Amino acid sequence: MFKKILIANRGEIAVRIIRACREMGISPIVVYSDADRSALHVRLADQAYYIGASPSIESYLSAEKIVNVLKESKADAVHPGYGFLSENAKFVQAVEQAGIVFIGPSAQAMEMMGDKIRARQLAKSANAPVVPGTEKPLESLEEALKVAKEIGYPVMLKAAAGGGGKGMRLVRKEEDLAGAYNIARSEASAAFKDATVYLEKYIVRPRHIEIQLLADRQGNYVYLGERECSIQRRNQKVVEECPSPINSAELRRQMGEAAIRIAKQAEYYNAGTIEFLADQEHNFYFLEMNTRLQVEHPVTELVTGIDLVKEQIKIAAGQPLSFTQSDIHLRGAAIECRIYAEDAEKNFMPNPGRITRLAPPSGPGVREDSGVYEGFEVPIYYDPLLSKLSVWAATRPEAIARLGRVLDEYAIDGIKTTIPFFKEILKQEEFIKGDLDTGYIERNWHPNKSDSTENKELEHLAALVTAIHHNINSKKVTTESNTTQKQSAWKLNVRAKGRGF
Amino acid sequence: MFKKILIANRGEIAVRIIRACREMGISPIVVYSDADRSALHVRLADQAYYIGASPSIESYLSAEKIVNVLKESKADAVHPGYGFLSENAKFVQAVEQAGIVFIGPSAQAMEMMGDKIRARQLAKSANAPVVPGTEKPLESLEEALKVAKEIGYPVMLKAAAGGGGKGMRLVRKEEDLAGAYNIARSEASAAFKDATVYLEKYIVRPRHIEIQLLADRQGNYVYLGERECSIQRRNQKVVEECPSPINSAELRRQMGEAAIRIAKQAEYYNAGTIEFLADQEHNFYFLEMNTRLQVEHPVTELVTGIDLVKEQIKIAAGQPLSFTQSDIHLRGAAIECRIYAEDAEKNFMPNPGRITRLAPPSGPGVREDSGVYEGFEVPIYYDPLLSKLSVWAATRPEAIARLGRVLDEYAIDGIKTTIPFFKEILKQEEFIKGDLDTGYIERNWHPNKSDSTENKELEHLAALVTAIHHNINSKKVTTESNTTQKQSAWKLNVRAKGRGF
Amino acid sequence: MKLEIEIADKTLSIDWEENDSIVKATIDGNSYELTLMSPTSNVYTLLFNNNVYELSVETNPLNNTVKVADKVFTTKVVDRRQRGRKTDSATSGTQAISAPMPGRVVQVLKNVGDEVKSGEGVVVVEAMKMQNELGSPKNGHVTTIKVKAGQTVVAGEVLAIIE
Amino acid sequence: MKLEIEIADKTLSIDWEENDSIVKATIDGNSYELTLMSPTSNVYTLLFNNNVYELSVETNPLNNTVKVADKVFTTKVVDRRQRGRKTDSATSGTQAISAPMPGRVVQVLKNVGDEVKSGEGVVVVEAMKMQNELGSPKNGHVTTIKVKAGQTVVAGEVLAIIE
Repeated sequence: MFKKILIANRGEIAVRIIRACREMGISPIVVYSDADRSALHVRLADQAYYIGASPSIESYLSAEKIVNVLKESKADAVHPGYGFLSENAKFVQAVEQAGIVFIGPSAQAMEMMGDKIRARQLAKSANAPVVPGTEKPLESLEEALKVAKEIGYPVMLKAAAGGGGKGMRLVRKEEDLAGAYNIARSEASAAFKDATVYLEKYIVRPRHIEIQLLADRQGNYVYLGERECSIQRRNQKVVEECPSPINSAELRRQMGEAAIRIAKQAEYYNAGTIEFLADQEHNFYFLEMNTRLQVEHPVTELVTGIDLVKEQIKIAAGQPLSFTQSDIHLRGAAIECRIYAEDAEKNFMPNPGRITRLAPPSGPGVREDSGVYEGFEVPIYYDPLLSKLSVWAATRPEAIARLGRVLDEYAIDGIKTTIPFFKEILKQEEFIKGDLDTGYIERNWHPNKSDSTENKELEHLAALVTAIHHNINSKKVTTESNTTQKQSAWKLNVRAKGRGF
Repeated sequence: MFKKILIANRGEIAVRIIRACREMGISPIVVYSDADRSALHVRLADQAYYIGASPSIESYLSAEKIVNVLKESKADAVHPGYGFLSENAKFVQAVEQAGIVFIGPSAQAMEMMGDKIRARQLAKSANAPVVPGTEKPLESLEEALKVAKEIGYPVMLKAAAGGGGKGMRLVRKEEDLAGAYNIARSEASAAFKDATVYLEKYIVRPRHIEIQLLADRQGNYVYLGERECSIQRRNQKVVEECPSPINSAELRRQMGEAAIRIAKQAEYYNAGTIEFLADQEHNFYFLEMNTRLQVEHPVTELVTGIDLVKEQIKIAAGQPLSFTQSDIHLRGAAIECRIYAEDAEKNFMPNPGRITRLAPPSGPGVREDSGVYEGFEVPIYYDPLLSKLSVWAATRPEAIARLGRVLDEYAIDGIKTTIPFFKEILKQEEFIKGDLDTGYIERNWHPNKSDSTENKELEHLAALVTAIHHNINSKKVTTESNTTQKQSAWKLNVRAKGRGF
Repeated sequence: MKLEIEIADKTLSIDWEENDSIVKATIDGNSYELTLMSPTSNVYTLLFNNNVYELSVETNPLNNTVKVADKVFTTKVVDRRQRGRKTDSATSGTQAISAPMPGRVVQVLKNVGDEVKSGEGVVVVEAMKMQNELGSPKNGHVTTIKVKAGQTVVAGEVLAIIE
Repeated sequence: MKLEIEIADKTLSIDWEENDSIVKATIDGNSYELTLMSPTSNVYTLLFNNNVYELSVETNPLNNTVKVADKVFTTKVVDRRQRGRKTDSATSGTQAISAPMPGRVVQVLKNVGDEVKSGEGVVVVEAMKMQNELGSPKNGHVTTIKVKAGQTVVAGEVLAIIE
């Protein structure tokens, strides 16, 4: 087994991987940018290497810098997490050329599945159903307009190199295509250094259901049930659950077996996810493969009892899977909420800043995968994901009730988060019935319909607390401003920076 | 189902029950003493009633005050937690006379099983093996000396009304009996208002293994596997696990069936625990029954997936169990550590005080059941249990590795806790092998063998941080002492009290 | 003590005294007696008629955000010393496009002098990997561009002015 | 800046300067250059040779407790202004029994004038439901009893004196 693993990532997923390393007796090593000098992943690691300025392009996206750290730190292996370099086949090649193990698939499999267009072709050849659309990258806006007219609106533009909703745009009408095409290419270029986009038929009220796979280097394949990830904003998942409210054992088997056929075709090893769209009649279509650990992996872990990160590491170390398909049993139901630093009331606008209070929930059936701590300044440069809050319970209704309880317990002050949004979603009849699709938020989230029920007593108490708080703090402020001048420039610097010295 | 449940307890168990209520849509109501005005259970409740001064005898042990609150608050039911009034049959009668549901067994079953001597007789009649000892309360020290001589030393003195290690004393030699007899009676009297003690043969290197039961008011009984609770200090459990490292399916079935025979004999309903001692040959003997929720219930919940508190509430509401014995499956392994405010280096001396930093671990497979928060002043009046930290993993070795990881993450400053003790235990060969017995700590814990390996670098860094910290805070202290005088008496009062206004 | 607090379009006068943890208050003519604790800084636990309320207060430069249960109130202490409020200067023909959150300017789509329609994109700002095209608040033309691509901006910073 | 720190029976002289988060220090003659952050009050994260160290400091009236990894150090800043240290006054024949933790006195087992043997119980103190019988530190007799049953005591409070 490896002695040292370098984690080429940040935030909650870096912390998740650090924890797996600790439990396996492996020394976790991390990298950090300027904005992350005192990030949680740095605090929890054995070693931390500085890799540059805050923008990802100068730090976490720099394959060269990461490879240099791999060599300097004498790491045995690198775990890429998700995002950043996790689906960069050239990075895999550079790592392997340096004699270091990449915890993920082969560069070939990654390249094949990472190119959405080749992946479609491969899925077809594996006899898996696919969504109608372009078979090759769009050469021009003119071509996009032509293809869209052929398959009919609505259509979806997607980055060929993409994932995570970056470079994706839904286009409902012909006149919107030009603007969307430009933005999608610009985002794709910024996120993946590759502006190539393609186009697909947009399925009406589709559910996003994906199959989690594990495959070892010996050619053993298992599927670990599905995840329903239909609740999305900006084509990015915000709530995920396992199992899907619609999935019967038979549908699960059909999707699982199709997923394994696709993965086998690519000679894939590592954890991997085959994403499907399912229409209202429960027909399903191959969407894409994610050749890496998925953000929402905790719900699968909670329901199957299998630790996906540890399995990734064992597979990378050459160990065969220690279980077969018949050993995999789903128990109960798990739901994950992605706690983003976003103002859901204002179209999920990013809301970076300092976390002045952080009190996560605990107790039975709660799992918190966080990348932040109280006092941390959430940087403007990266994904707004602060933490993943997951619950498990014996049944879906109990899991929903539990999620309501834990969201009520969760206190974050200083920045806006998606917590109030989740509380609202949980009360909606469609969610409770499991009647989900990727248009759920657009259809059901009406933030401006503010809660207008007046509560005189709460108003009075809020006003009273404001007065008492003001009374305490106006004194404090006065005395502080008197004394600050006596303090050293060094101390002022600390104060100004907030974090760090 | 009930609308309102009053929780006649405090600390982590009150919080645990509040959470179950929330998830069932029941309004949780609590009681508090002076020392608990801003305790976590108060903060999380819908309503909180003041019941008196800090010593339990004037608040949490006052059946009269609790019954008055039950009436005033119009609660439908009362959950007693563990300890305090949870095994007080007179309280059960008073509650039921007020037309309110007691979430627990009948007063008769409680009385029968609560009296350790009658419980022994009942176990015998249920054809369950028992430990040799007195069949009736000891009348005098002289009788104790006589009986002890008959069954042979070592012997164990136990409070007839007791539980949780209070009023228990191990006596190895005749000359120690007199002192132990007096202390046991005094503790029993203080804890249970009943000084009666009895005496049993002390089994050499016994394991403490207990069976969790659920029984409804319709007469359905199931057992939910066992818990190994052999690691004890002062005869009180500190580490518990499910399953036991020694338990085979066959031994589990034998113990489970014996436990159900005993419970049936008492016409018991509610969650309940039958405690057994197992000797080195895996013979087992009935020890006592706990007619209430057990501190260590989380490990059973983690392994069976059944929520014991919710089941208790459903049973009390008259619902039959929704599952039978064949539906109960154990998955993986769970271990719980009781995080006590105690200095394990100094014979587990209680260590109450203010928690200046509290950073519990999270991530996969962790469950934290805490009754405290950062800034809370842990009172001197109650049990030193701050929090229960539990882990789950697919196998016992993985659970041990995970526990090591989470204990390393856990930061508590301001008071001493048992965390360093647990870290040490986990590294011991006997623990890893599962070679446990109730003398484990006495045999394996040598606190004064301090870690004398010198680490110059850590010393230097600790000294440097001391210097830098001093440099910042000496300035702060100066400015604070200058400004304090300007502040109101009210503010000073806040400062003096720390918590509360 | 006495203060006036603005909350939910009302101004409430509050007159209160504290004694240990007991607070007696008259709020908008209603009497309250309650127990008040502060378990942690900026958090207040109130017991009133045996009901538990936990409120957190965030103080911003202009006002406070008070959270209680699922409600969020914006509150403000009325400053008696302030001589007559400044009314928002009627911006007549001139309107600014400002950054709704901290971020980096990715692209400036217009030049000074360009005509723009209401809603037409002027500046694209990126924060946390999300690009936001900020549109003109009105029909008019661009009189000032204050930023360029690559620049970091803070929340509320003026990026361009449309006349 | 310069300070002397007592740690692990040694006194280390520390000479350091800070510049943003970079600290250059000479500790007991060894040179260090490291990055130092304080993610939260009383907690310091150090990066030295790319190794991560997280230290927490608790300041007590007499000294500091510094935790790092599984080590706990007791440290003390040497106060140059202190004119010659007080040596612990040799307690000769007189020894005190003091409370090892905060709690309540449950029972006083001896009276003034009683003879006691070393280890023989004098006072029983209860904290957190645990009774601790506090024994005499020596053979002698009880000269003073300072507490009575039911009384609350703080950590370190003298309960009785044995001569």
